[in-house]
Amino acid sequence: MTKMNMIAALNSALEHQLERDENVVIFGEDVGYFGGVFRVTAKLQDKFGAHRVFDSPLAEGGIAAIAMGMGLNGLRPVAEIQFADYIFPAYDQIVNEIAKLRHRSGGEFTAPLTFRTPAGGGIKGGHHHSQSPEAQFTHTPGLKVVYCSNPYNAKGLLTSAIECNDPVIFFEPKRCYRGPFYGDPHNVPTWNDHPDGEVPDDYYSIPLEQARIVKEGSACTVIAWGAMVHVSEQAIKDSGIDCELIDLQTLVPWDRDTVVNSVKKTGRCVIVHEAPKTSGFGAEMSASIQERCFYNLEAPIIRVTGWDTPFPHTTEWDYLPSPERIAEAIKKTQEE
Amino acid sequence: MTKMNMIAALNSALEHQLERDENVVIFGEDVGYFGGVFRVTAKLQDKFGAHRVFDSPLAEGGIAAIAMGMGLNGLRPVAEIQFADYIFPAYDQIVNEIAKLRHRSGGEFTAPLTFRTPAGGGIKGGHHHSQSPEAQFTHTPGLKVVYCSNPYNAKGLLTSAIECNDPVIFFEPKRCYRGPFYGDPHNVPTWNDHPDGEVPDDYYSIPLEQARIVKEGSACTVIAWGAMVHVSEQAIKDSGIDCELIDLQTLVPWDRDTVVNSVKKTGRCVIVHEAPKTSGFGAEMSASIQERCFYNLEAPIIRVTGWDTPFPHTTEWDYLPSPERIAEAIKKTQEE
Amino acid sequence: MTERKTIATTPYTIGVAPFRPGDESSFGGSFTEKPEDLNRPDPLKCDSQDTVNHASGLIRVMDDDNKAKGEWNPKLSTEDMIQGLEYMMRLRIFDDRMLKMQRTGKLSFYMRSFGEEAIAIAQTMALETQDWIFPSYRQPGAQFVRGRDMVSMICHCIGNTEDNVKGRQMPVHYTWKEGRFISISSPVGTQFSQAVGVAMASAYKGDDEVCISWLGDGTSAQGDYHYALNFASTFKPPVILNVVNNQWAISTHKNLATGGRTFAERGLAYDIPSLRVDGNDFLALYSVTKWARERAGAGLGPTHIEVYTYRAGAHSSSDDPSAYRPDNEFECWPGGDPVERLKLHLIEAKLWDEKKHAALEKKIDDEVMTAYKEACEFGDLASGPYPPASTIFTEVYETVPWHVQEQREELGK
Amino acid sequence: MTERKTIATTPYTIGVAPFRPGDESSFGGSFTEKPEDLNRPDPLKCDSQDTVNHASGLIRVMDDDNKAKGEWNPKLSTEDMIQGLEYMMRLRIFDDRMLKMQRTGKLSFYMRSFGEEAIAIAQTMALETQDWIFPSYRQPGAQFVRGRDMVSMICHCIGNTEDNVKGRQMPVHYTWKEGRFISISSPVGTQFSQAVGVAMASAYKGDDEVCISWLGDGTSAQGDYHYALNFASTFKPPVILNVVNNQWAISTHKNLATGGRTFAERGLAYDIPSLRVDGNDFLALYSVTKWARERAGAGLGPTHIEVYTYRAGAHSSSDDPSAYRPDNEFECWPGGDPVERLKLHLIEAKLWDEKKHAALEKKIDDEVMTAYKEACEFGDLASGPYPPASTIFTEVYETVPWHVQEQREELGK
Ligand SMILES: Cc1ncc(C[n+]2csc(CCOP(=O)(O)OP(=O)(O)O)c2C)c(N)n1
Ligand SMILES: Cc1ncc(C[n+]2csc(CCOP(=O)(O)OP(=O)(O)O)c2C)c(N)n1
Ligand SMILES: [Mg+2]
Ligand SMILES: [Mg+2]
Repeated sequence: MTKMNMIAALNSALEHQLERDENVVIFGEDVGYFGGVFRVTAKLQDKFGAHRVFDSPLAEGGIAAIAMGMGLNGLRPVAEIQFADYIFPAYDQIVNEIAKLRHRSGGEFTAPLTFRTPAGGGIKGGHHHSQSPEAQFTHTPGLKVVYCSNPYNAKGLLTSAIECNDPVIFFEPKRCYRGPFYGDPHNVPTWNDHPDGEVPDDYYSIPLEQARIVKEGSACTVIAWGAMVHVSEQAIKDSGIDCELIDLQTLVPWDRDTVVNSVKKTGRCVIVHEAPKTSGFGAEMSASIQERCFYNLEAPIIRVTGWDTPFPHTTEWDYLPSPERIAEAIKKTQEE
Repeated sequence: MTKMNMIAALNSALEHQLERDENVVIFGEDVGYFGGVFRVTAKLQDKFGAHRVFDSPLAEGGIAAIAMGMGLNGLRPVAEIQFADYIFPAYDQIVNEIAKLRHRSGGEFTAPLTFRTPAGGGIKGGHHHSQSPEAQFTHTPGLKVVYCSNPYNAKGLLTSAIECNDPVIFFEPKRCYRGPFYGDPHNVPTWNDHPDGEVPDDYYSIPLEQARIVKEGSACTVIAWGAMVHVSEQAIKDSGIDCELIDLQTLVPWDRDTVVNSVKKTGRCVIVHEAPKTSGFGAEMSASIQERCFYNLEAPIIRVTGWDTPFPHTTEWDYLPSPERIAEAIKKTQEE
Repeated sequence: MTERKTIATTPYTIGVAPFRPGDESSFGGSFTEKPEDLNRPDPLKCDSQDTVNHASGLIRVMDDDNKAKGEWNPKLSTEDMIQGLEYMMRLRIFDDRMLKMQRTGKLSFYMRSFGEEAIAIAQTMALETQDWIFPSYRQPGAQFVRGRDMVSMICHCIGNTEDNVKGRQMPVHYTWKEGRFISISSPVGTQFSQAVGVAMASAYKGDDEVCISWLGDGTSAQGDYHYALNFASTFKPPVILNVVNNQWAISTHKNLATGGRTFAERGLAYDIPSLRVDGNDFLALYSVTKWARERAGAGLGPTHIEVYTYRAGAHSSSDDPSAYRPDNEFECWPGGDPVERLKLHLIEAKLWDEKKHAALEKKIDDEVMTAYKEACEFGDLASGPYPPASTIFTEVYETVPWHVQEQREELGK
Repeated sequence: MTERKTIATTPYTIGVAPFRPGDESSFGGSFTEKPEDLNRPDPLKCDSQDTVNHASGLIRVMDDDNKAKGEWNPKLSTEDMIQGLEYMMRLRIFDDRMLKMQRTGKLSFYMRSFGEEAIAIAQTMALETQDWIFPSYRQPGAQFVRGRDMVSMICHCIGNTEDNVKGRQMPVHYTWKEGRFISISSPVGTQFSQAVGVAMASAYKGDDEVCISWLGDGTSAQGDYHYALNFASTFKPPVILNVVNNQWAISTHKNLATGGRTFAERGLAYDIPSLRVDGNDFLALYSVTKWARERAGAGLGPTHIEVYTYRAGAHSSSDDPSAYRPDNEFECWPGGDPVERLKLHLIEAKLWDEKKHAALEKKIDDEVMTAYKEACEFGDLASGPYPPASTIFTEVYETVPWHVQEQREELGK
């Protein structure tokens, strides 16, 4: 066990994979010599050589394409997209090509690969360094979608993502790279004092179909992923209501049993995400839960999300779901 | 009034716009000399000249980019994406650039433009000539998303889309170009015998925030768009249940009052779309209706959709929502 | 290099096809470029600047009199040439049969290689069997070279129970791992940049494998074209990147799709050796591909090739080109018919004759018919059987996840 | 043209920066290319093939002795040169002040044009006032030329109540319609292809307007670069497309990002006249841009320009280049410092002196400080006031739709 922040934990997962499987290669913009603008790949080129960890040209579409080519010819590429906002030039390669390769070739070809990408707000990144585009990948069959929230699950989930024989889009909440985020920009804790900052040095993995119950409770189920897990934790504390908090971890395929059992138990549900509300993954969760738990629901399922607007710069704290907004939603579920 | 199929109706809308506004220009792959692979722009180059209706290089990303450039410099481009499946190379330009231009420039620049694109299945198009990617645009603030279903609304809605000062993604159900589709591939009616095949020759428009009540009813609200409107109509007939059928027409922003009032009245709701279920626009509709109508709902809202798989070729009739599947869902809402 | 024709220069330039329906097509009879024009640089010493003339000129071997000439003459064995001729004849006969099947409702759709038969066939023959083929929809011919069974190909096109793609994709979207023929996808151009990754993986593993890919003149406008060239330029893996310039992208003539000079020249600025070759000249195609293979195999990286040809048929079974070009235009194409040219070359060298040709044609035709009938036993489009509906749900992921399983149960098939 | 340095050729080639921390940088003192090397073709008669040498060479005007020489000498008036010098000094002083503000927490982020001041300034001065500027984040200097008030620029960078972008975008993402300076967006390269559309619209309306755009050496790997070149090649609208090759894309040296030769040469195969120019030579930049403007204004279409320069500072306030390159590398750059070079040129021509220079520097410094203080009156990052939260919800659409309105009410601000 070592105290690690999320960057170190991700780096450790990558290092283990490079050691264990010689078919793992890592590339992306600035990930080689420099070790990535967020330093997640730091020192890996030194340790494993420039043929295994290298800088790529500045072209996300090209990065995705060569990843697919490598994947179908036996490698297991792990590509970094520098910011999730910049994954869209690769969108065609991901949704039309990579996602469908196994199916369209009758199982003859597969592309086991992982795209890691820092996502989400809270770093004054404005329109294009703050988006959380997970929903835009959950609609495409063939992709798995993962969103880590702390050093411990970051390492375990990334390990599983790389080992998975399906393509995985792996989101990292950049606001939580160095510490959890409780919704207060002036409170900047580190992972040092957080139990999930204790990370085994050794190899381990966390299955991709498992949600994590962060805290058990009986009055309301709160479902979140990424940085919003911590904000929701704070909100639950603030609300004084005995909520069950679920960190979804894997969005596709999500953990049906954990979620459905919880909502059946509590009868109430709040879903929290950073991305805009309309067609965010909260919509899918809400619709699915409603289909499965209709007769258990005591109150409307509420979504607390980013607004249906571009992500702002100066006023980002008015955009991101705050502990107050979440707590209010929780209280609202208790009204009837 | 003239009998028109959807192709003729769209062509008529384009012709009126070219006549009324000299800033309207039309381009895309094969739309100029040839008039489009589906003939929607037939004869327009002849009538208006090659500077107003022209063939573009085969690059959807470039098409979107020049459309934005033209839009912000005073033109009103209408670009065709040959199949909706091929809009993804343009995805970055659309969601990161075009959608955010007005907001990010403090209102100084805007890009009034329309992307028309044939979408949906039923023509044995397999993975990449059948997709219906509307949901992937509804998550992006700044875009309006429209889906026509018949010649009359195709013309009226396209007129509004072109005149709109916001960017519009305009989906055309290609299976319905020449006739309505009732879910039976062996029954190939034309628009000739359909009331919505009666189209005024003159200019008219249909506002973008209006849904259309295709048929009033009291037992269940069925919401659909595109080709699924007709399949749902058939399903309602087959079910023998007095449903209210709503053709959503505009998905963003959707017509809250029409939808909410209907579900409040019927207490039951089925949503039908072709795209995969997970994170389809049905999820948003279901979540939103649940939030707004929770205390009126007598049964779970059911989604009848394409499966969470790539769109198949040989077995497409097992993929597309069929009248049977929809009728069964309607019946299920009546069970309690 | 031919001049671009335009119809307007204001407000902006609009290109136009050289000829439109009603016009008399004419390309001046024969190519101005001759087989002797261009030298063959040493593939192991050549760099991009040594190919400047090869990128703007036209590499030919068979002259207008069908004799093989010049440094690029690959001096193929008679056996190989007859083999190549047979593959091309087979592809043409196969295509014609399939198109007929489509016309009679036995297939949903079809795309022929008509007029372009030499390309995938000569190029694949110039490669090693371990090399990867990453085709667009216009190179199914490579499969004949690699020995794929026609029954299996037809089953795919029908989408019946023996289709190895399991009815999931449209006809002509072949996949054949055994032959290292990578699954064809409809979005154009995507394979071109992926091919660079395939080649990088081969190099990474230390295998002597090359990857070859193709895209069309129209498709070269896609970002994937630039990604392919620039990633190949950066990492120099063993990849052969071909632009098949057949003049047309559906109805869009290349004059409307770029103001550029030759497509081959684009490779030079990326420091990739770049060649332009007569795509209807079997021997020239074989020769340039061998040259590129030699470079790639020696660790010298990519070659960019423009294959200069003409799309003799309709774009696909959904297309009717008489709406946008003169009907007989292919007959005027200076490159002629690739099958006919190789045939005449062999006949003039007294290695072949009309009788043998007719006999071979008949034999192939019978084989195709036999294969067709055999394939139909596994189902035809009109009456089935088809792959079961359960194939919708499998192989989306390695294992079927719960939500897909639920949906399968909902369908109940 | 400098050779590409690589560290490995197997399994694939991996480029490397010429120098890394710890190395002694050295670029051989001065450019081997001289101002007299290249002729200035008649802009109204020149086609792409007449620029082959200009695309591989380097257009210079100021020689190593700071004298203006050769055919490309624009023979600028003293007034214009001093004006140019002043703009460049202003940009540098402004940048330094803003970076200090960022360091003391007054701005969230900043990006300087350090070492590249000549580019947007000389190029914008060579244009007409009705021309469109479509910048990346490294060309804010164009705003000085067009007369934008510094207070307004600083208000944007702070994101305070007078920010015309209303606090919505990060600092340096200027927009200024009055100055025909189009909104800057973070995704790199997207503006390059959009600029072609802007130019097509100008042409369509029959207006004598040109659009100029820039992207970086790194960014030229994006699909948008190819779209821009190919659409410009096809439609030939009045657009000037610049690749600013400042050697670096954050930590990635151009040797790692392409194996290509010069960036300018890429334009030739698209049949676009292409020039390579010393980006630290104010006079040369002015001259090539005038040349391109003349062509565009005459309806002759696009010009492609590689601006050869060096990113003297960190990529942005978030970057520390000492991790990936030697600290003093800029000092060895053969192109020198663009501000210093124009200053020395003027001094040697006896049109300027150190005293005047110091006085001007002082004057600008005061103006910047005054502007800065004035801007802070509308709010600073630390203490506000900021644009109201309601600005989140407006201008997403032309009118606020019901769902956004509901959300605004939910926020209650
Ligand atoms: C991304 C994408 N856009 C559009 C299409 C539709 N389409 C299919 S083939 C084609 C023309 C391709 O022309 P070219 O590249 O010259 O190849 P050719 O058909 O001549 O072999 C088009 C536009 C597509 N398949 N994919
Ligand atoms: C599409 C996209 N991908 C990645 C980034 C992150 N990024 C910002 S600037 C930059 C480097 C750009 O280098 P270059 O084009 O050479 O321009 P320079 O900074 O040198 O002016 C990168 C990778 C981005 N902004 N947009
Ligand atoms: Mg073609
Ligand atoms: Mg740079």
